[in-house]
Amino acid sequence: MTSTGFWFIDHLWLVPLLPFLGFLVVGLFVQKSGERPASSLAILAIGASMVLSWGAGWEYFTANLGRTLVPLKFEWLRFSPTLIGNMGVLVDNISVLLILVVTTISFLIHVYSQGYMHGDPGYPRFFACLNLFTFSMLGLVLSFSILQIFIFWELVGVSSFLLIGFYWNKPSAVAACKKAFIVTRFADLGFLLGLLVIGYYGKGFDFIYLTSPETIKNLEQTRLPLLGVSVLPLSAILVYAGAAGKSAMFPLHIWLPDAMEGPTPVSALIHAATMVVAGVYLVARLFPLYAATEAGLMTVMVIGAFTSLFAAVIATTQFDIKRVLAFSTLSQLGYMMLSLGVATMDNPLGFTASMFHLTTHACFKALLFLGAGSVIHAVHSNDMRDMGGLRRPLPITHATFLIACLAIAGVPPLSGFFSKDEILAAAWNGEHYVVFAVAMLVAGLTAFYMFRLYFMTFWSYPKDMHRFEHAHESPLSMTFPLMVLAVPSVFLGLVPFSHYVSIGQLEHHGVSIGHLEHHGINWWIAGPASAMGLAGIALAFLLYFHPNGVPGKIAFAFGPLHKLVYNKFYVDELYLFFTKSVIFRFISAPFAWFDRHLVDGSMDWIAQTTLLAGNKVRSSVTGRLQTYLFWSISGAVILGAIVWQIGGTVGWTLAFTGLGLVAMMFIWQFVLQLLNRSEPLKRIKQD
Amino acid sequence: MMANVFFYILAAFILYSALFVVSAHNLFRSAIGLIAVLLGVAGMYLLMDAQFLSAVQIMVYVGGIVVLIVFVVLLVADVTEKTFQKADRWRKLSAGFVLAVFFGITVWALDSHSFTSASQNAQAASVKDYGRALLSTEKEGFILPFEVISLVLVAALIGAITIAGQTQAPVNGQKELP
Amino acid sequence: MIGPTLSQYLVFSALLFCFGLYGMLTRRNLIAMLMSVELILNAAALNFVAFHHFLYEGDVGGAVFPVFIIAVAAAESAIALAIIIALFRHKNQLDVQDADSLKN
Amino acid sequence: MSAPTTDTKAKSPTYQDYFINMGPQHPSTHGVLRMIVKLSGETVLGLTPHLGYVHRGIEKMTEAQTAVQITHLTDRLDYLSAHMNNWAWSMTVEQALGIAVPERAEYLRVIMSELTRIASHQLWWGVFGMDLGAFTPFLYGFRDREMINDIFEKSCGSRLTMNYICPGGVTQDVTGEFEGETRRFVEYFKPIIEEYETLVSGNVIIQERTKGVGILPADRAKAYGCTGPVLRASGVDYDLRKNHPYGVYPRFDFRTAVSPEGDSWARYIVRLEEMRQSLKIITQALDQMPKEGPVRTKLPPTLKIPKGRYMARGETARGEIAFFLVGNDSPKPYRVKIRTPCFSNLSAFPEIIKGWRVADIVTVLSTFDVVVPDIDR
Amino acid sequence: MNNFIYKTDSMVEWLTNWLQQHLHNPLLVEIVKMLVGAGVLAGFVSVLAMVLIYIERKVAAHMQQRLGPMRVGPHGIFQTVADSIKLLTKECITPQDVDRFVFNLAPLVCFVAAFVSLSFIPFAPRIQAVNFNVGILFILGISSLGVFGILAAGWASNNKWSLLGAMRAGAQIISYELSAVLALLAILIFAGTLDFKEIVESQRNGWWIWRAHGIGIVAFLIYTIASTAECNRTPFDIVEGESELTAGFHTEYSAIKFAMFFLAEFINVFLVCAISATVFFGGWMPFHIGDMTALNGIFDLVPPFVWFFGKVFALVFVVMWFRWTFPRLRVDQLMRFEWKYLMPLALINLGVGAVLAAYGGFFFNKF
Repeated sequence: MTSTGFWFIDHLWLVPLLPFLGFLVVGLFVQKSGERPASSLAILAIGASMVLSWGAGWEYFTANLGRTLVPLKFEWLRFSPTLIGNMGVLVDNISVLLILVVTTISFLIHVYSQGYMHGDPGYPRFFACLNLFTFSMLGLVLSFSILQIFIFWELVGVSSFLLIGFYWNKPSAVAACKKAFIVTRFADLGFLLGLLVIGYYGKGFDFIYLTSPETIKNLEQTRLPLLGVSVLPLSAILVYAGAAGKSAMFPLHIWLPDAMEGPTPVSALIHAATMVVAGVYLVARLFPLYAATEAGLMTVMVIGAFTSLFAAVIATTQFDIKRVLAFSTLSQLGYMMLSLGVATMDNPLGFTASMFHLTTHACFKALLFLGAGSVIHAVHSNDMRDMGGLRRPLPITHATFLIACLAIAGVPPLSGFFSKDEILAAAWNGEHYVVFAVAMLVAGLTAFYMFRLYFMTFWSYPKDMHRFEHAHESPLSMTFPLMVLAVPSVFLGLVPFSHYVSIGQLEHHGVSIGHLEHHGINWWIAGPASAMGLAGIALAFLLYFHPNGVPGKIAFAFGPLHKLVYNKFYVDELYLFFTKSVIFRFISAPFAWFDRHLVDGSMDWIAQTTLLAGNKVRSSVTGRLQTYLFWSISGAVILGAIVWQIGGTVGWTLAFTGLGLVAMMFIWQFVLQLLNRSEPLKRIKQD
Repeated sequence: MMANVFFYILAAFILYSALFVVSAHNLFRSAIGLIAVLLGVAGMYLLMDAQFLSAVQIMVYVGGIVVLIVFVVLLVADVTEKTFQKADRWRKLSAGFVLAVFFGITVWALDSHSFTSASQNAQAASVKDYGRALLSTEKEGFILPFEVISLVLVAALIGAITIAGQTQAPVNGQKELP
Repeated sequence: MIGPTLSQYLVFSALLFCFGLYGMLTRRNLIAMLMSVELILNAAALNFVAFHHFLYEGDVGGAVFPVFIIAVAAAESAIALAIIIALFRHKNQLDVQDADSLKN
Repeated sequence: MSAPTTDTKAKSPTYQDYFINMGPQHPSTHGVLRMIVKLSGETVLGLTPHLGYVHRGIEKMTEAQTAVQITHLTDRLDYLSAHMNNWAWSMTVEQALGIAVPERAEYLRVIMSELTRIASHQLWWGVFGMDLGAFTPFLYGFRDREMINDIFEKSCGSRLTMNYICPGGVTQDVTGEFEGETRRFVEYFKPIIEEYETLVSGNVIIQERTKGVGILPADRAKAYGCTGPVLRASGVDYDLRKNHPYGVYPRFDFRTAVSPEGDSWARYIVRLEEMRQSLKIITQALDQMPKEGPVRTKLPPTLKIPKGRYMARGETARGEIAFFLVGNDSPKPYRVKIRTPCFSNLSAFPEIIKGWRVADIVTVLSTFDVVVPDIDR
Repeated sequence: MNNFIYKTDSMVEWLTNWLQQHLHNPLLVEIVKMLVGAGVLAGFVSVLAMVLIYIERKVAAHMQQRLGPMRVGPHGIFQTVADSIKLLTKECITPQDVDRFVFNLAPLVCFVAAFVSLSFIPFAPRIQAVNFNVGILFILGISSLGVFGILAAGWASNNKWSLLGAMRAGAQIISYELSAVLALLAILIFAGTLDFKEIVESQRNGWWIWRAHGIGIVAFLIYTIASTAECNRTPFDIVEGESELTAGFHTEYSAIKFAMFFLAEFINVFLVCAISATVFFGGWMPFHIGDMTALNGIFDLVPPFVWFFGKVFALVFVVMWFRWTFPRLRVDQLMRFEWKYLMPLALINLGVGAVLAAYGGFFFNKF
């Protein structure tokens, strides 16, 4: 362990460990002792972890800014003398940022869950799983090597699986968690391949080593022996597959909307604020590697931009409140990816913008989800068509929700405005004008669907009077996190973010921090963006503030298109079709036939032959001790005779006598069996 | 001379008792025969200057194992083999024949081998020698088998208790008397 | 004084061994078979002692083995009797010919 | 009662059922009592007492005897409580005929009864020791009982079946030595009880054998109609001498020995305490007894029992004895029903013995202190 | 002390010479010698048993404030003789459905086991029928054969009470034998031998009960309790338990067969007390106190066999004292006592003894 001289940073390994202990204690020992001990312990663990991480953050951002610290490092696996898998704690600006985000949001969501999950039979299990997730996520963030990150990556997947399938007796939840697991596993396969490729050719797993220019140069020059492709773009894209899976980028996005089957705090924590940004984080972590290859960056950018637009379009048509938010998350994640994609080593504004947006998004999206949870808690329904006019029964929720909506829509003084503006600026600066246009469009769409959601839920008029009458404000444990989260949603944009977060090891690339700073707002970009946002809000106001037939009419007018969008472009169905009709029918079925008829068949044949033979032979096996004993003794006698005097006349005589004797006994036994045959049959009949 | 006489008397006694063991229809009588055999064998040990073995034989075998067997004989209801079908004559004859052949081979083998004594005029083993041999960790020592045997015994005892100890506790008023 | 020779002992123990085996083969009661096993074990132990006495008197190994045999016999009979009792509880009889649940 | 079958094979195929006959000839049944015991190993699964081996038909015999003659029969019920039996019968007859009893006779009755009680308990104490395997207490008990028997022999000429208390008083006055001897006995016996305690009560084995063994709960005891020390050892404070006093018992200061546990040990200490209390009563009775006076009311030559139903009860050493007499204006009773304590006490026995060992049958039966002729009548 | 060693050797020598002169056949001489030895021992046994029975009666009587046998001979001395004659001449009743062979064998087994065991006891220097280097082990082994006699008697009687008694006997004797052996082993570790003669010799300078650092006292107590149980004496006489099982295993026996059981029981009492006296109290060794030669010399004047029998009868008296004082334990209490208290105690005692012997250098047989 190398001491950095800073207490909190030195003890940063405690940050993931505490939630893990919490998980162990809550999961193993307080399962039966009610709600209060479980939630208290879990919150205690995560709270302590949060305090530690804030301490570390303070230490880092005041004293060590821009440095990469390794407070803990040990050798875990030695594949070969040169290829060593290390584990440890890596501290640089993005990991510190992420642990701040993760612990804080996680803590708030723990507090929120206390109220939200009240009365649920799986209450302690829920908190145990939340703790496990927090542990995994923090471990992921603090990972020192790509191997370690992979381990925590999978742990995150497992805890996500557990939490999505929390209502395990609900078939849709089970299906959702399976889907999430399978899709992310599938993506992780790419990650695994990528990391193996990197590790094999780069001869190391440590991030610091991998992102150093020497290694990147080395990787660039290496070519795969078989395909003749350069290792770098291939590994970058493979690793990006994993990141895309976790961050639900376009072809692998299908699990995220379904994952909303889990409890709402889970959606807020995992599928909005933390886990899904793991992909973004991974790309950011390996950014120098991506920056070195055009193909990698292009992939990140294009897929990000497409996902962002694609999800935003879908979100405009959905009615499930959580689904809208889920697609919104998709869209925003695409935004972040896009931002990473437009950044380069020379022009790393996109990187900072991505991280900035990640942070602000974590705040307001968590706030949105928690608000949605509060709404669901109040009306016991997910469907926006059942809601309406909820601003009066849920004043706090309404206020915080509005703040979040404004933030995500990019209305000027709020946090979303700044981060989004930075992304747009980055795209503009990177001269990716198409992407810039797409991002602009998405900004407008975002504002539109968010306010569609907001108006349908809180304004309009109550459609379901029964639910409306029973709706009431959530308890303090739920509204408190809302209020807390509303504060950064408003003010986070004012933080000079780029001062704190930028690409690590800048010195290597000869870029001074000063270049990066996003001085003020470029109103040529920010103005239209804000205008787009306001336009979206206005459109939503027109269509949804008062209930009218216009949305229906529009939907009718665009008939097939609306249907296409409403059904999420039939991506799920495509997958299903592909797996069922193509893979199952044309690949699996022949294999199955072969397996059943040729492989199994041969075994069956052998078994049947043996059975037949056995049936013939088994009459000599009486199951009686003394018979066996007799045979063994007879055999011993014969062997004894033969071994003793292999050549002598006497020996042979004796041996043959014994052999004859055995033969006689065998025949006798056989005859006996033949005579007694009816008896076992009778017994079988009796049984 | 004396020893020879004793040997033949003992041998006859043991063999007669052994016959008793294997042929008596009453298990209890078999057990008596077994005791006689064991005592006779203890006598043979004495003839061969193995007093300690003789004492152990009587103490453990007669005093422990056979009493255990007798206990079980008393515990299980059918002491006599009356209820059993008689072991069929074929079985007996064939067994007798095989064993006769076996015995013939053994005797012939013994006869055709001349034993030469490795050490002459040595002292008979005393109890101390046994102790040293059993607990010695040297090359000639038997500490490992000794420990293994101890373990086996413990395991056997625990096993026996678990197997045999699963008895239904008598319940008050389980079944009314006639 | 002319004592019995080694061969006498060996032949005698062989005979005892055969008696034991005969009991094993012909007795139908499990306890009786157990007793026959004891005969066999005794014959073996007798051989050990005889060899020890006549051939390797200085070496105590041959004399130690009967001790082991006795210990093993104790363990064996304890287990066997426990099984017998369990079997008797289960089947209410001890005929080894009927204890053929493993048949076929 | 149908003949019990002990054929285990026919009835129950399981090998655990093991029936043995305890009695009719058995050292610890104190008479010809037969108990069929069902065992599993040494544990008692069930027990059925079979009675009638000394059945003499006393209740029927009474119908051919006069009231005074019947007194002789009552001696033969519980031969260790002969005086008390006599007394209870005499009270029945006195109730029927309205006979008053002289004062001195009342005191004599009390003294004799209490002496009998002590003698009975002494014998029981010895036998109890013997039942538990200690032979020595038996002889100690008999040593001391001898003195009481001597007193009886001198006062009424007989040692076991005294026939001393009769309708109208007692048969004859005691000799002059009586009071002195009785006082001497009381003085002698007081420390002897402590000796009994040291000899038997303090013994760990005795306590192990009796404490917690054969617990008879108070409600079961009442349900079965148990009386006497057996009932009082279950914590029921019921003594006829206190609760429904007869004779001159109200004039004495004594305590009912009660112990709440209901186990064999409780029955043991209750009896020891009763001996102490009896000594106390005897001392008081000797002090209060008129030195002179008639001991028997003059009775008509033939006692015709008037038509009607009469009943009297008395507390014997084993519990409550009751005589129920139906008269029909003739010298011989129409019907006499005797409620004997041992019969009721024994009826509780099969229930509480279940689950205990063979040796506990002996212990518990011994502490029940049954006298078989009293059961069989 | 050597003055008082009785010259049994010379007697044996004389007998051998005489026999050799008259018989000429060495085999026959050996056999006759054996028979003579057996006869002497048998005579000793019968006299011993009678004496013990007489003592028991008298002890019992005086403990129970009575006189005991007083009629036959002075103080009833010949009462036992008369009883034996009665027992030997009575009709031998064999119930109808018993297993005759086993029924008749059982008392013999009991008797022979007790009788044979007696031959290992050193009554005085060189007065010992057989000397083995593992004598004590032999005694323990052979006396455990007596269990078998009891089991056989109980089973063969075809009486349920007898069988119950026999089962109790088996369980009890096997259990208590463990404690007895363990208690003896604790001392044998100190003595360093299994030979009775050497055990006695090892106590030349003091008896083991004093010298074994307290181990001896504990072992003696354990052995006394366990051996009392092994002899089926009160408070461990549940085998006979006359108030429970009428008479236990010998319910169906009468006359001489009963007498054999009876005899065996008394010889067993004598035997365990003799072992106890030998192992704990130095056998025939006189009482010596360290260096007090004068006192020791006075003690040496007492003949060894007087020492031996004095010790044995003192112990026998203690056993009888138990019998006439204690009630009987219940069978489960009996087993609990053995397995939960006595045997662990004996094991601990043995362990402590072993440690003491190993680190205290207590092998006194090296003189």
